[in-house]
Amino acid sequence: MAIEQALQIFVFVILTLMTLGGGLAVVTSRNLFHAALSLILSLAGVVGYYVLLDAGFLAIVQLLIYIGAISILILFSIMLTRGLMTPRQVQRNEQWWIAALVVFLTFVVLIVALWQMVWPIADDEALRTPNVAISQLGEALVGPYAIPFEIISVLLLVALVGAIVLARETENNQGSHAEAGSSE
Amino acid sequence: MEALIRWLVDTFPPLSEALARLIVYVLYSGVLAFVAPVLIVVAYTYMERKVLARIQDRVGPNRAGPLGVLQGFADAVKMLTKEDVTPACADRVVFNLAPVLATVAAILVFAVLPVAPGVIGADLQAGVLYVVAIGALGEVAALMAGWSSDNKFALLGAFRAVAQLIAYEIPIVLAILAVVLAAGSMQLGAIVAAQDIPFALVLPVAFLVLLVASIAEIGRSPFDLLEAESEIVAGYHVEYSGMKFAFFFIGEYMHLFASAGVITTLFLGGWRGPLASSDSLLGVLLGFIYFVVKTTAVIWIMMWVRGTLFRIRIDHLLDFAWKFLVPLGLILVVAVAVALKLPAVNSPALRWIALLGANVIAALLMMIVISLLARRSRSAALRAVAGAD
Amino acid sequence: MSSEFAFVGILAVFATLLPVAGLAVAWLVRPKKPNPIKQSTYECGIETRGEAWVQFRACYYVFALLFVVFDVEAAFLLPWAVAYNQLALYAVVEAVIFVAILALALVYAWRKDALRWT
Amino acid sequence: MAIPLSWWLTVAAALFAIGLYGVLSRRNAIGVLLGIELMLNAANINLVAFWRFITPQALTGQVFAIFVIGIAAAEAAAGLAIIISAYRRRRTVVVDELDTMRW
Repeated sequence: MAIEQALQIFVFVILTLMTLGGGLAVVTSRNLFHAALSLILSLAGVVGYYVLLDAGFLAIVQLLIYIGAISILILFSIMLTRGLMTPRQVQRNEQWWIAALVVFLTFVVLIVALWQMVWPIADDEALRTPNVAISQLGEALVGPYAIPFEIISVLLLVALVGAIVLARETENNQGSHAEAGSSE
Repeated sequence: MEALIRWLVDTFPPLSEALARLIVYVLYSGVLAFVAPVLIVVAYTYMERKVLARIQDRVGPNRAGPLGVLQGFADAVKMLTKEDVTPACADRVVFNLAPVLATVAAILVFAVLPVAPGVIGADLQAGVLYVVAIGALGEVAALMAGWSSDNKFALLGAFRAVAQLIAYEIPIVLAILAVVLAAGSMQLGAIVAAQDIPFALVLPVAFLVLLVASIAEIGRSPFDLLEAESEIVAGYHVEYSGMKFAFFFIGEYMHLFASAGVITTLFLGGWRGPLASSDSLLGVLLGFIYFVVKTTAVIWIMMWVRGTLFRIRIDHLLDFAWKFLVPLGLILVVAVAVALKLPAVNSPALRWIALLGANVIAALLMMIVISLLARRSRSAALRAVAGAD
Repeated sequence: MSSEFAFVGILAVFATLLPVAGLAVAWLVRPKKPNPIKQSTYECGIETRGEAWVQFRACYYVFALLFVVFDVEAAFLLPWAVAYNQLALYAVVEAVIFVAILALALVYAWRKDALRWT
Repeated sequence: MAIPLSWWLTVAAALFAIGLYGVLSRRNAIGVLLGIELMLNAANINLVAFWRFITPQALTGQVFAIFVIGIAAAEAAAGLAIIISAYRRRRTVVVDELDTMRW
């Protein structure tokens, strides 16, 4: 049991290095493509966190949607907005040090608050048997959470329609001019 | 696996259960990560060359070893001793990471494949979702390779590859959804157990969708636009040479075997067959043989398709995914869901018939929609021609 | 941490070792004779003009977008499919509405010709 | 559970702070979006950690986390579409220069 606990802590430390290190690279990297790849690393760390927290299904959903879909979308958009890639311009704005200060203060406040708080931790029996059945998750999605479930699909529809309108509008405005530089 | 762990604990009393489990896991993942890639790449590259040679009326490899069976090893030595050329402008870290990621992604799929009765690395609750999700890592690897090479063709190849991979991932998910509906579980072990009749017979439409989409997903002809030699040199790995290229190649063949294995598991009953069972060693071996034979049959079909069909155009490729396979998959999922909830379906036999009926109805519906659309676009085209006159 | 994921973790480590070891061995045995011509970009044989960052068309983005939408749909529908046998009829209706709304997204993209490769 | 709840919350707070810094300091709109993704993930870690430690028998935490992931997908899709549209019209994705809506 002690070995297993030590192993969990070891894995946790590695995942934390991945997540926070990747996160730092995301916000500091000058090359946006590297920033996006670091985001993938960071998200992979979060996948590991979910596994450690016994949320296996969620870990795989994170892998599927965040790493598989959202980051691909981000990499695509970085490649589509190329102008910013070539000049090695400064990626920080002038108020970055104010931002750093604000962020540091926020972090300190959060840490102080959460270490002082006494959390109503569940009893041992409940902790040992978390509810991880996917079928129950499925029942919950169409049962008590039916309305958010439908709203998500409407939200996705609206996002898609909006995005297509935006993408098409610019294409019509610029006509063949924008396509002149295209590669195919 | 579980039986082996129990046997270890019983035979060597000082071994605790956790330790025995660790030993078995390390051994099995060692086999999957080091032995399986070598065997699979050597065996299936040889098979592919021979099959293609036969289709094209050639002999194929016949120099290295008897009948050329050692060709794969000869290639390995060649790859290993080749000079590695990295473009001067390449982003070295990303450039080197891409082939590693491609290989890892292909090997990780094997973790959830039940290759024999009771032999499965991790029977995850969300097993099929895991298979789909791991596939996404390959897309990231393609984008990394294309971007870091600093080569127009590589970048173009990466874009095409990802556009194709993401387009065909959706039909795969929809076909899997139909299987999950029929089996009532996402665990691959449970899906195999649910196939008293192989799902290919009761869900033929889903099977065909998955087969076609898998061929596209592993980028084989006729969907090999991502490495169309005559158009974009070699796709996203143009700039790779030597061992780095070899790892893309290994990843490709691992991916081929993994995809065929997933198809076998989901639709052809996996390791199931006469006398295969987890009770005896013989039964386990027999199950493994059934699995390999079925998977090889699927791979053979893919090679046959490769040797027969020519490459299709990218707009046709994307149209086929988004305007045919995705709607078909959506109709299929709804049809299967409705069929399973029909009040008359109350016995296992009726369940199978209802599933088959749902498939037939979905295919017919799609055909009707397609022919209506085709008629409309034809008449629109005719009108346009008449207007031009 | 469940033992299944432990296996996936071990396999991931081993699977990384394979290419790393392979590349390391190749690094030891292969010849190294770089020169500027060899290391130039391999495109057409004539000298490369401009950077690799050519402008890509926005229709790639639309396809990626559709993919994201349907991927999310899959993540929501798979638990529903697992629980399907225990569900009452209303759950089927809900899921059909869910699929129909997403099919509407596909139909919209189709009607707006966003699916056409121009 | 070898790792106590407060560790998880600390890590999540750190990730949130990093994401916030990215949002506040990046000039590039896509960089800002990357920061937002980090913050959403930090929130998700919290949701799952609370579920695991406080209500492990309920489903709420996991269900919420899935909804957050779905919403993040919609947000990224719409946000990136706006950025691409802005880039094609103004040829820039620097946030300070996209100021037509200010007046």
